Amino acid sequence: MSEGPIVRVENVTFVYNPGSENPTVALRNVDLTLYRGDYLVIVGHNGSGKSTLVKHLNALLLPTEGEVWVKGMDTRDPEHVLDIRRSVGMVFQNPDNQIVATVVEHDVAFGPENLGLPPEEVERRVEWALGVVGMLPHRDRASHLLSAGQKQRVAIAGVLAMKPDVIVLDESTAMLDPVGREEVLKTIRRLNREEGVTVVAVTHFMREAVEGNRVVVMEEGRIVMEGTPREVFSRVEELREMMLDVPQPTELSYELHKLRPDFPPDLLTVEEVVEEICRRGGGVR
Amino acid sequence: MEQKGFTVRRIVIAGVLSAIAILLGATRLGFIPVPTAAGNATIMHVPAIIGGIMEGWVVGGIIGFIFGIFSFLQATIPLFKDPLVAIFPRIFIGITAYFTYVGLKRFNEYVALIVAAAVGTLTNTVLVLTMAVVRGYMAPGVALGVGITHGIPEIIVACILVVAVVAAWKRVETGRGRSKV
Amino acid sequence: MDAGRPIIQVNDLHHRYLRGTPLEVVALKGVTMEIYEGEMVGIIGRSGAGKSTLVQHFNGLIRPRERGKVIVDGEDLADPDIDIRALRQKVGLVFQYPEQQLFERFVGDDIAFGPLKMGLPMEEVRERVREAMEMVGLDFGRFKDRYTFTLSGGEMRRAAIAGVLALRPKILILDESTSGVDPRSRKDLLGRIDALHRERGLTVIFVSSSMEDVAELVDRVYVIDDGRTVMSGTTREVFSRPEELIRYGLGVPQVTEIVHELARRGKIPFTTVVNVQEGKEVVWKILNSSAT
Amino acid sequence: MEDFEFLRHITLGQYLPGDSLVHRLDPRVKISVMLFMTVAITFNVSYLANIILLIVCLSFVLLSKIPLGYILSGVKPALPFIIVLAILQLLFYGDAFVPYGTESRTILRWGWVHVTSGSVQLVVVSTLRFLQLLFLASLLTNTTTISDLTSGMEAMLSPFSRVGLPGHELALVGAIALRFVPILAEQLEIIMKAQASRGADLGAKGRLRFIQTTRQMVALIVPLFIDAFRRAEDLILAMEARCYVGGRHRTKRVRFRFQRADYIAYVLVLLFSAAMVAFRNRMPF
Repeated sequence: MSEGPIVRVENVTFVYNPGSENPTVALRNVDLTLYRGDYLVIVGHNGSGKSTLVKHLNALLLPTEGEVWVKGMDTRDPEHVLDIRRSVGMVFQNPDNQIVATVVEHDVAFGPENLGLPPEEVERRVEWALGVVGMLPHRDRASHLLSAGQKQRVAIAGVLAMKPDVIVLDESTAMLDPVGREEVLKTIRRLNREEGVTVVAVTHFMREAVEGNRVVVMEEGRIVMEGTPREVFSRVEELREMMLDVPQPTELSYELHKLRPDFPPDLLTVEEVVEEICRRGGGVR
Repeated sequence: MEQKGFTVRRIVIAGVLSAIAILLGATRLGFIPVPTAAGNATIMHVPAIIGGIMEGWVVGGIIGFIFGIFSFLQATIPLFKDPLVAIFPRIFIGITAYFTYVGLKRFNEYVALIVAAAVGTLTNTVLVLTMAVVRGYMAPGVALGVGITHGIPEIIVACILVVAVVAAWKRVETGRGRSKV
Repeated sequence: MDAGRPIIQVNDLHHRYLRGTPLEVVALKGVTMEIYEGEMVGIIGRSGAGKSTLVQHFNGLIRPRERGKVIVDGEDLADPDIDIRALRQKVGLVFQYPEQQLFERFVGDDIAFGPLKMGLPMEEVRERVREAMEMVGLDFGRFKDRYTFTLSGGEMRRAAIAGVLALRPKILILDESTSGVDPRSRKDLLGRIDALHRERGLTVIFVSSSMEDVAELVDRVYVIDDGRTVMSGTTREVFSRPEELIRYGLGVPQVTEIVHELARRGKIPFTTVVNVQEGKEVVWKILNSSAT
Repeated sequence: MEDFEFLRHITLGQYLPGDSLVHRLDPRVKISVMLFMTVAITFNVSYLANIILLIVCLSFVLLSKIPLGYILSGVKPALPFIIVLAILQLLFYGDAFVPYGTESRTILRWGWVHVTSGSVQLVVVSTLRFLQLLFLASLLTNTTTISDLTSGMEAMLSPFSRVGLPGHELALVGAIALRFVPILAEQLEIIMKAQASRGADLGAKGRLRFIQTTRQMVALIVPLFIDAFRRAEDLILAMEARCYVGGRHRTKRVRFRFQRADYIAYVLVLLFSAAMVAFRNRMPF
């Protein structure tokens, strides 16, 4: 297996309704490389091109200009479409709208069945995928009776059962309450760290962005920032200008840094901030 | 431009529109009181018309078929507990609507929608009543009476709904209007 | 709290859906609360806790038929003779994803739906639509004749909220109406709601599961879980009990968590902050004390 | 009375859990029995045939251990209508209907009233037929879960795919329809409540009822359809992302296997129905 990038997006421009009266340019000269094991988070406002970009990763959309390569396959080549889609799975925003079958395990089987796998293999994968997302006890329940978080985990299992190399989550936590969101995040973490799945997550919640090893910020169809969460979120002023949020711990540490330059401006989590303050001693009685 | 056969799109659209047809049938919402002795006009066939117009005659036919099966399974009156009355005529609603729409579209989209809705509705009314007469549930005279008192309001309602829905979804700017305010 | 009279009073409210059928679901089993005129109150809880069922009682979409009482602006909602349409005009309810309920071809017509239903003269309707659109930041002249379904998601949501504001309600209920939009629209909406409350004295009931939004917006909070009121108090009081909130499937903002953790480690006496500004002040004191 | 709860009443599968012989039958057998019997019922107009058919259907009900009263309770609201219709048919239809192979004799003629042996037979037979089909339809939906029903349907229809008929696709359409009914019902409830909150008067009264209700209907139907289309767009993407390309290359997990009882039931009902159709014109009365 080559250790090169698993997905390469090269100078991609995408236009909705080209040739019509009002063509909309959704992506402008985007370059992005995804490596095996990455947990890449994409943030940006609606209309910034995030969703359009991730739909290029599994050939749901094809670039108007530029190229997308997945494991050495060009997404524009119709021969490879199925191989690309089984390599790059995708979970969407609304859990209700991506479940096909009425019963949990039938839905998880849908993908493997589409791949034409033998029934025993389908069975094995359904069990494994439901196990990974922690939904095995619910395998024969009707999907519409589950909570939103559980439905979303079933959707993840449905993608996982195709054994993809990459899972893309397109705002998959947007419609969940804090409990559901945590369930899904835990599942994603597990996929990335234990099952070795490469993850691309689009989100509005900066708390979630901290989970990744890389963050990409998009604005008006362009990638405007890219780096580790620490690199990106330390640019507090720029993010504020774009009306994007910054995780609260980072905001706090940045504000403290302004008052006291020796305080680091780029702490990401509650633990980091608490440790930093404690390390410095002091206290108020 | 017309793709043949079952695309994912056609399967899914047929599925969700059938769901609406079932839903309208299972609630009292599918019925509109008409100012005649006949009681209620129904709009349960509207999804089949819209499906036919938007995705072709196959989709329209399937929606009608599924809607028919449900009205058969859930029927509580003898007339619709007969598959030849409940299921068979419904298959044609979306089919006639589609061909009407395609035939007239090149003249005027707006008119095509209205006529297609009317033809689809008429298909339902005429075929159901014909089958009811053939199968002996109704005398021809009674059927004719029901056809007129039901058919006319049903056509009006179907036309309004079909135009409103298709225009809203396709974002066609039907006519040149402005807000009342 | 405020010495004014409660505009909404709920006492030991119970509700079951599909009562008497095999599918019966108990949604409320003892909710008690008082909301005062001109207040901005948060109702929080995990999904399925009963928040929506509760607020749908406030404008008579659901009537109390079992144990418990709901009194809104002096009227007992169990009384079958109250004027329900007048009540609904008084208590504006915005649902989750309100843009999905738009239906008129033109934006202006959709917003005018409520006032027209009230039978107002066109002049008055127009004035109300103009006012409501300005409150949500949609320009009357520019947007009223736009086709509803060509608006952007954020614009559609604002138009939907304007449709409720055009009723000129005394009480505005937002049932998760700020969720699912991007950060820019969210901030914009929260700012406008706050302005409505401060400038027009509107009573606002803000239903949410986002603790950050609640912290930013409301003064007082009720926590609902499993159909019951389980916590209540000022936002600060409620946030000072993080273990309980976690038990109810909620949490506190991260900055609140930081300060609680510092207290737990003995750096400061226990205190509760609700935003980054307050958090900064607390930490600043700690850092300065170490310097000297 | 404004009450939106009725939408929650929509239950498609009126499944009543049980362990009777009928419950345990393979869903494919039950669907086939339903089809065979429906054909037999549809083509038989004689008294004798319909009495035999009614007895057979009744015995199915007894085997299923579903209380007869439960099945009949569904008809109660429609009972007055059924009786009025039967009386109208009996009194006024006269020669409008003559069953095959019989001659219609006038029994009573008095002004508009014209009773013939044909109309008597029509009323009796269509009532019996109604009961037979009611028993069958209730049995199918009361003893089979929705998921078994759809899987059974798909298993029966799939073989048609091999000869170019869209069996699999048809089953999939049915499954999607069933999955979206509860979702759309919930959406409809919200739409209705939102409009009621803005002063809509659902269930208007007065002379202009027709116009008002139609306007009201537009306000409900447009957002309902738009919502359905939006969900459809999501589901299309989700299915494509899960490598769905039609039924041809798919495999299916084995879900059902015929038991001895299944074979026996299938063959018996098939033979019985065929006989009923074959001898339909030779019944003595």
